[in-house]
Amino acid sequence: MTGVARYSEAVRRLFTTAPRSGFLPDGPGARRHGEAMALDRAAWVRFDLRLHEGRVADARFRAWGCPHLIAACALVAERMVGQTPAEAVVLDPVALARELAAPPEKLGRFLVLEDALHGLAAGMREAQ
Amino acid sequence: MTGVARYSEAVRRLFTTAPRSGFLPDGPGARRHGEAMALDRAAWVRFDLRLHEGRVADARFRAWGCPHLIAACALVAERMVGQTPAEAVVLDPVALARELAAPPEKLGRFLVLEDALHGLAAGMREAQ
Amino acid sequence: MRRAVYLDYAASSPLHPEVAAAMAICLGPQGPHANPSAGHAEGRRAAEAIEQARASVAGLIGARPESILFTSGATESDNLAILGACRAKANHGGHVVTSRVEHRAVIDAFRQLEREGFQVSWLKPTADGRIDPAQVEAALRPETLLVSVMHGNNETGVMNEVAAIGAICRAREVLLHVDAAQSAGRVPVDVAGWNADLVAFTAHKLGGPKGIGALYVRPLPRPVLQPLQFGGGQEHGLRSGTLATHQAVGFGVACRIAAADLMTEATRVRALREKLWRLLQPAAPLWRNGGGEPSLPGILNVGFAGIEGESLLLDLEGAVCASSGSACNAASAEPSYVLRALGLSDLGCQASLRLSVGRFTAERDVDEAAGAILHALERLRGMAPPGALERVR
Amino acid sequence: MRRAVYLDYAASSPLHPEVAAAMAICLGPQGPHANPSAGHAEGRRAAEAIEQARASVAGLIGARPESILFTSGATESDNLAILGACRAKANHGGHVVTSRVEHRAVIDAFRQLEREGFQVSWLKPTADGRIDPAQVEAALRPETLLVSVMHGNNETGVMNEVAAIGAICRAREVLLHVDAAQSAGRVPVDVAGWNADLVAFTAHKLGGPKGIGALYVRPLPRPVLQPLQFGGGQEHGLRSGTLATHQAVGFGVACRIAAADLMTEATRVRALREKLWRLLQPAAPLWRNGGGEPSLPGILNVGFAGIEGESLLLDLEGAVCASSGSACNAASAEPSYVLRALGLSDLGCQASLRLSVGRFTAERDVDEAAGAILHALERLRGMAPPGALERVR
Ligand SMILES: Cc1ncc(COP(=O)(O)O)c(C=O)c1O
Ligand SMILES: Cc1ncc(COP(=O)(O)O)c(C=O)c1O
Repeated sequence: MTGVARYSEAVRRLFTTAPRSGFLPDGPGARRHGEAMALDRAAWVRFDLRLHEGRVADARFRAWGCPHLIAACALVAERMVGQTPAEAVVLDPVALARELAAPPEKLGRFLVLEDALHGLAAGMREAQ
Repeated sequence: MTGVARYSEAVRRLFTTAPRSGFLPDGPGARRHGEAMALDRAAWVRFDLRLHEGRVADARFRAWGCPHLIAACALVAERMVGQTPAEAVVLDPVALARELAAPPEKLGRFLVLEDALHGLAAGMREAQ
Repeated sequence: MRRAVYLDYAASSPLHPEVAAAMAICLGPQGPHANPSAGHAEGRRAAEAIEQARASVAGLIGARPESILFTSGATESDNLAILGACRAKANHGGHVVTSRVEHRAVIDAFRQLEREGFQVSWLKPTADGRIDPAQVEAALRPETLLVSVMHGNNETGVMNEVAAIGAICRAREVLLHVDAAQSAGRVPVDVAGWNADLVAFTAHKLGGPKGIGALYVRPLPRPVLQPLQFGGGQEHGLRSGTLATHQAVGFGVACRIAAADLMTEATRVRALREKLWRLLQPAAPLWRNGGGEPSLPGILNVGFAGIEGESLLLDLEGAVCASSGSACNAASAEPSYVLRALGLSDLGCQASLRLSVGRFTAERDVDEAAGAILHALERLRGMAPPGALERVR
Repeated sequence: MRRAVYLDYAASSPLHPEVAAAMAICLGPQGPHANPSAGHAEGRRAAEAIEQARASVAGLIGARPESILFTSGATESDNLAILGACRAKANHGGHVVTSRVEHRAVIDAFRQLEREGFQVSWLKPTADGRIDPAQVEAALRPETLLVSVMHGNNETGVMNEVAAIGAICRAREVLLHVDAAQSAGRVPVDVAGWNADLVAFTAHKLGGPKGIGALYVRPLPRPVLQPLQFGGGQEHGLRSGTLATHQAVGFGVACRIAAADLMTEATRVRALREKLWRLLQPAAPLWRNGGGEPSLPGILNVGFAGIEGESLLLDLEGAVCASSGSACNAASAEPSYVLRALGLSDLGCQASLRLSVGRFTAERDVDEAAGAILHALERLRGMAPPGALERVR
């Protein structure tokens, strides 16, 4: 009757390689960021984007939290690139949690990730 | 905190070889016997003696009971031989139990052995 | 020198060499030594070994792995089932049913329930040692919480119709606990077919290591249990304490081996037992305690007129390892309450010997043992006072 | 490929090869396989092996063999001591004392006592994680039945002045139970000097097998215990169930080995731990949880600002096996109640790592582990949002 805590292969790979973590390099276009923090839920997420010609030209994340959260941020940052700003900030946290096989008690952290995207969206709206 | 039930070397030897168990062979002199039974105490003892020239010339025992009882009967029968009838029926059951390292709960059986000797004594008195 | 023939499988079964090998690997330098509760890779390796074992244990009794809870043995399993279910249901009393021929682990758990204010109906076995399902039905009351009946008896080998009892309990929504310590791995056990809510068994009766057992807990509806020991929350919080990886692994292998040839081995063992019974016939007057069918294949309980059991066992020393009464209270000289419940006299109990055969018993062992027993009986009866043969039985 | 450095000795210690060898012999074809309760020669051989082991276990803590009761581990020992002593003394309540930093096996046994109507005084540790004997004294009432305080803490390694607490309890005729699961075999344990009535420990923390533990029960005056499980009457009726010979033998050998070089090994292990702490200094800001003396030699609990423990552990996978919080509830993500009781914030708990070294840890392991940890910290901190280093601590 013991549960064996596990990470999916995707989570391991994304956590270990952490593609698009860190600082956004310079480049043409506008820089935007969105950040959300809920320390009591053990999640703190920040996205940095460069918009160019109506698309996300580059994206970076930084995160403090569990491996599932870090993997999710990496995945979201990866998928943003090439999307329109409107597409980039859309997220179904439940679907993402399912994709990464995150245990249900971690959904709260994915909502923080969603909040960071909302912050990003707000920043982009203001800039328009 | 486990107690390991054990038999002393003497008990093992006397029980295994059971000297003087069985039927008393024929011979000169008078035959006497004494018997005591306490089935609820798991003991049944019988001694058969041949008295000749004022001494126990031969002795046999039969017993139903535990190894300590059988060993005790063998020891008592052995010691009788050569004794006067009066000596032969004297027994200190407590000393005997100690000699054979019998656990205290077995003392009751040694008292049955003593009863058999009393029976023997009674029989010898009657015959006098 | 040849070792004594081991005819005490009902007390404990020798470890299967494959079990020993699997445990040795587990305990060896490359084994999973970490705490199986630890989240790191080494901990998960241990947890995986345990889950694999759990699947094998479950498989033996037709259960799903999630329904198996590891304990330290059938004593703990029985207590957790009985005390755990009753304490969870009622703080101060309630009615429960069991029999007079259960193992002490069950009897004494019920005695504790009595001290805690529960009312116990103690069923008497029929003359052949069985608990009649109709007796169980008659004992049930509207407020009955639990029935506990063993599958196979550890002294006589007599088996109960657990499925019939299970049907009755289910219909009345009363929990059924089955002590299957003697039967699991020796005859088919089908917890679902029984409608059992709780089933206890132990590794060391089926070729596994001592010190690990299992409690099957029915999944739907799942009975609520109050733990016996509280702590780290292992086993869904029902049995806290670091799981012993090597013990679980050994238990698992033993269950897999037992399941693989259950029926052929049961047939072989049963034939050996019957041969032993035949070979002992020259020792008449003798009788068989609880010899009716169905029975566990390996247990033969015989009474020999005119014999005292302790002396018989000592006479057999070096030749045969067997047991008078239950091994669990071999230290006490009290006559077996199981045999007493079958109507035997105290003397008849004292004259009885439990011979139990199992996986590593060969024909030759049975031949040798019978010879040694006949020899010992002759010597002891020859030593007994005249009349003992008639009076002691 | 080199295996990950094992720094989780506080969760479980790898089996000593000599222990494995002794157990393998026991489990092998010539081993004592019979039930140690059986009266026959094979049973006695098993019982003798157990009694020899009991003497070794007793020797480790300065007790007599008769005072040692074998259990399935420290969880059971703690529960038997706490529930057993209190239930035996009072059916419905009474006052008992323990602390907020005990192992779950103790905490949850006391929670059960609360449900059974007992009143529990939960002592708060001092800032350095210790239970002040004066606090214990202040908590005692005329109706206090039992005090339970651990010797060495499993998360921080902080040690309590058990002898001072024992003197207070003795003077007031209150039972003292000590959980020595982390300290037995690692530092000297002297049950008589402590004036302890009950002391729990477990084999797998000191190089023995999982699944066996011991409860020391003071001989004079002997505290009365209500068993947790009832049955065959083994262990003086206090702990029924077939004794596991190979487990006891392994425990015995482990105790003998631990006793043989207790002080030199404690000194070596302590030096390794302090080296590890020095090697981690470049990772400042960092802090030590409960670093004061006296302490268990092998436990280092460090907090790293800006770090989340689960990610740190995954990052270390393949390089270091360690634990965040107590291994026993690694599955739950709740912050450690022990660290919380020391005044740490939830974030500070989450930023903490328990590194525990032991018998088979070499200098090279510590060097390697420190390198891997520094590397992981750098990567994770580099990934964290700006400000995390200040906010998360
Ligand atoms: C029927 C039955 N129940 C329970 C037990 C107890 O098993 P264990 O010794 O593994 O606790 C036994 C064996 O001793 C048994 O035969
Ligand atoms: C202080 C303390 N007490 C009790 C226990 C429980 O020990 P076991 O897992 O052997 O039951 C542990 C270890 O898990 C411990 O560290």
